[in-house]
Amino acid sequence: NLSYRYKDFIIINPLMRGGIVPKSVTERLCDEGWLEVGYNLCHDCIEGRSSLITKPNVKEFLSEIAVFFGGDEAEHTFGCRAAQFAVMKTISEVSPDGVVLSDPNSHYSTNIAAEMCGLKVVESPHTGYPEYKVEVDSVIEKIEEIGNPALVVMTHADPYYGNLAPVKEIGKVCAEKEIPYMVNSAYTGGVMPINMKDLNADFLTLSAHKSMASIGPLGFLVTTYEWSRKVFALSKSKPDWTGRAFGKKIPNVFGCSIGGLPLVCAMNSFPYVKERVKKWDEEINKTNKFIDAMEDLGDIMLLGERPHRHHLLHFETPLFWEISKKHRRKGFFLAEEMIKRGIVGLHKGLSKHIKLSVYGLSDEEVSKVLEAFKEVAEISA
Amino acid sequence: NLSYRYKDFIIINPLMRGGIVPKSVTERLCDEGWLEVGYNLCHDCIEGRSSLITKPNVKEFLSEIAVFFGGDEAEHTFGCRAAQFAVMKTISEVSPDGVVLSDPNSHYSTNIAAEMCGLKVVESPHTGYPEYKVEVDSVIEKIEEIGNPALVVMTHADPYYGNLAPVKEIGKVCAEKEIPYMVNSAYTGGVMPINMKDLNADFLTLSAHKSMASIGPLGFLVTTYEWSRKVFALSKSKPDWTGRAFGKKIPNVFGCSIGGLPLVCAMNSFPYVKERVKKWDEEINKTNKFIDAMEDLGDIMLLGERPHRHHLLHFETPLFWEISKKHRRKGFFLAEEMIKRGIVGLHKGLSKHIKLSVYGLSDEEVSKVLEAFKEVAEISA
Amino acid sequence: MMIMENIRAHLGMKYNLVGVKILKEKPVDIEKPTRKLRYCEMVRKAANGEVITAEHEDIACPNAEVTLGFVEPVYVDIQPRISPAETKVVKVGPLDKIRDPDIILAILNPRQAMEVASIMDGLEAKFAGSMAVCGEATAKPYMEKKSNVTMLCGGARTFADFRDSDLIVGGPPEFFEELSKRISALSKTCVALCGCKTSDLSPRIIESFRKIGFEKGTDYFFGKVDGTNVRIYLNKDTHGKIKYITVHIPLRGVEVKAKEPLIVKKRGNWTDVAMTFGLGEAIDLNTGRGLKEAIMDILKKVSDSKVIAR
Ligand SMILES: Cc1ncc(COP(=O)(O)O)c(C=O)c1O
Ligand SMILES: Cc1ncc(COP(=O)(O)O)c(C=O)c1O
Repeated sequence: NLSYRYKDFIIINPLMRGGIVPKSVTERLCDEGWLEVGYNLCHDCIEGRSSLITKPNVKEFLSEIAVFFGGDEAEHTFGCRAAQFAVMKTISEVSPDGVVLSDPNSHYSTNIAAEMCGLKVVESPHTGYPEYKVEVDSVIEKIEEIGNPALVVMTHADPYYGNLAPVKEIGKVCAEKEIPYMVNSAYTGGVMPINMKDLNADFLTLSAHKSMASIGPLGFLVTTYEWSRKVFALSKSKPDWTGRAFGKKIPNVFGCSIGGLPLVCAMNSFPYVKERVKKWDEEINKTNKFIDAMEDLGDIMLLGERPHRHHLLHFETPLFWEISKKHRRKGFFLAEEMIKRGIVGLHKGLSKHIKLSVYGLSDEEVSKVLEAFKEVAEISA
Repeated sequence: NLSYRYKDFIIINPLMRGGIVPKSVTERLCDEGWLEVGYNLCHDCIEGRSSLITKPNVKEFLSEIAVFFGGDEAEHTFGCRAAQFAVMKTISEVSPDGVVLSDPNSHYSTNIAAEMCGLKVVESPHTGYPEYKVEVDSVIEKIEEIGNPALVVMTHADPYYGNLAPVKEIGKVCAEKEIPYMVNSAYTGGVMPINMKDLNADFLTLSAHKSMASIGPLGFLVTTYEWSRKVFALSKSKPDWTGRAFGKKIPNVFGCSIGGLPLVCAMNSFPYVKERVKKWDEEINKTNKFIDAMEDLGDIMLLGERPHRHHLLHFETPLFWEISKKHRRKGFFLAEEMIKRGIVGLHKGLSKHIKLSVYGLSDEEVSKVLEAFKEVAEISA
Repeated sequence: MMIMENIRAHLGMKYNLVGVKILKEKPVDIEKPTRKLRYCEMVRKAANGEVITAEHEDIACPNAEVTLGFVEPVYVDIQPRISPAETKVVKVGPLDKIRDPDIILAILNPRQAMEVASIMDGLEAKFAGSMAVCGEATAKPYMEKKSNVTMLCGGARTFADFRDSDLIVGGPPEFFEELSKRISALSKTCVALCGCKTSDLSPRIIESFRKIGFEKGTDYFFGKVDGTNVRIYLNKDTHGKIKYITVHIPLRGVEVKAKEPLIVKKRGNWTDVAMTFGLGEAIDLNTGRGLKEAIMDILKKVSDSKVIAR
């Protein structure tokens, strides 16, 4: 069955909260007919690369993206993972046997991108249970131990605990040591203010469907003029017989990254994204209040740093684990009970730990979520 | 301005005709709320890779795709270009300094994928003006000259002239010589019947937004059990400190290729695609009639083989070139005059040559297109 | 200012271009630096985005006071320098924040300088390894209205944190405007059916054909001779080297009976009449010599053939 199962549900999956598309945008895309055809952006492509299209103005949009994040140049990619791949690819060419130093809370896409490019990942430690923080000193120590990593990667907000890494401090160190520095902002770019110049970052990787209120797959790679020539280098290949050339294509983004409906969507959502980023403090306040309320329910505790500085919340929930042991549906009961209450987003099968987010939810919706958890917590009784 | 400019136009861009989404599908996606959130497929993801999701049943869909094209296993990718990349990546690991033998009419994405993986492309010749055919003998000669290419690539229908390559004959040779063989079916898979076993192909690369009636970016790579273990090999990386492993992820498709709305769309369109493929002969008849009618307009001639066996048409049009020389809008007049008549899809700025397609257009629409060309041809008078 | 973006993007520059203004009168309201600075330090900060306005008393380096024209030299002359010494204020900042700069400075590495030199058909350099940022990169171009390259000086590398690989090209705005213009010209688009080049035919060959009235199609040439459509295709050998030239006449709806060396081929309701020559036999592609004659010869052969309407 192909029907969408969760229409009008409250979504609390932290993966998804930053990627909720404004209703006005989905309506516009549907009404105007943007879904009519696959290559919907190619009607007015003159130069042979989607990032150079001016009708609609993709080219200008990408410079706006670059400016908004404090960088010089941006290209759209097939998601943050493809942006990270482009960076790793570039690094693997500059330093063929280089070592990538990453924080230990990286998303798998960072490690897979490195693996795709034959780069080895070495991790700095975190502080362990219950905060799992990445501390400046331990990163610096690791940088010194490695000698000269080919690249330093910080996962701005990590996907395990929602901790913010010390991206500015590490950036300063990398700048001094002239080590290329990538900040993976898949979980932050589009929800909180970021300026990559302030961070001394050479590469900023972003996810439109994760944190920029867009459908996917779509991401962005923002970089500086110093690196753009390398990472966005144009094709040099020339097959022998025809002698054709593909001089506008960028191999690191597959020649042209198509864009299609996701790109149109992200362009439509961007004004909304720019506004919402200004309200990050309010979101963080709401989030910290929510944490307290959750912990008031009983045997529940937030992991990761506190006060919490990101919307991803990871709770340990012995309270629900106890219920699950006696429940007919075992570990599945929690997600299922929430779904019964119109709330979707808990990982199915897990009850010891839950990850969720109330980013962008109204006070009323947050109350509903809390109320639902409360009801489920009482199932045991 | 972000509005869609071509709603209710007749699209004749050959790139787009196979990617027109059935109205019932776009309506469904919009009505059900599939555009609500970026990671819309991840609600019921248990195993951590979109191709393993069973609600909706992506997993089953991918096996259906494999079966439909006569292969054993399929993964979805970020477009045909990413499928080709996965193949080239695999080949570059099996034969690090290998040479790829390609037909000379390949799409740039083939060459870029090879470039990304450090593979050199050598081309077999075509027959030149006016047919530009790829002949079996010249490919075989080249295979022998190279010795043992690491991969042979045939572009099933080429994007320049719409010629069909002798994919079956070459497949036989490759099978005999045990050379890995990829057929790039971006322009054919989803419009005409294809069975990769009949072609002796090891890899079939497909584009959902190009020829499978879907929004994009989305493609598929279909392969055999012999190759699937290599090309869809699971991640082996293990960062040193955490010792995490990403064992369900497939590096060659970025770990997980997300899917998102394009995949939901392709799944919805698939029953329609399966049906329309059966009507390929009718489409080809219509196309050849259209060619004659175009040539009746005056100094216009189809390039590529005849009778034509694919819907992409490339005409040389001295007729329009002559008009353009005296026209205020120069080379732009042709595309613009067609747009005035509700027909979009000619490359802007070109009038010596045009590429178009009437695939999937009703007789009435085809007449409208012809009528429009006729009117424009009379502008000189 | 698009110049800066354009140049930085093309060269892959880490730093901003620095605009320098030499003012002979002190503007009202200037924001002075909090401590004394060397001019090279100021430039380095400007390259990183700061705007700095300094009077004589804010300059920490005695040589720069002279080279920038705050004061005349006292005992021996120092060169290069801005003279007469009428400077009251020096303002530096990223180029997009300095209106009408007198001098522009680009901090480059050798590869970037090489590219500038190649785009501008050469760069002149006169440097002595002292008073470099203030004298060689600023005062000299200011006085001579010409660009100069400097490899910096000990002061700049020690006190202003310039890296070993840094050098500076200084010049008047006109120099950088021209550079930007030439860069834009480099990246002009090629209109083609896919945004890609479809052949490797050289401009010279294309020009030879144009001279005899043939226009390039995709990878062939088309034109009319005495009202008949003629196409010319340059055949390659199996290794991609142009070896032959085919003159091709497509005729619609007729039958043709022609003798060797003409080749007649049916293609649907088209009949192609063609003849292929080895290059060098009668035609020189680069000069176009013999081309017209060959075409006329074939056309004559065709018209001598039997053409039967269908
Ligand atoms: C930190 C981080 N990086 C990267 C990604 C992947 O982003 P995308 O889907 O755009 O490739 C995620 C998504 O969960 C993430 O949390
Ligand atoms: C032959 C061929 N291969 C590949 C592609 C690219 O397909 P995708 O956009 O799915 O990467 C095209 C698109 O024009 C094509 O014609």
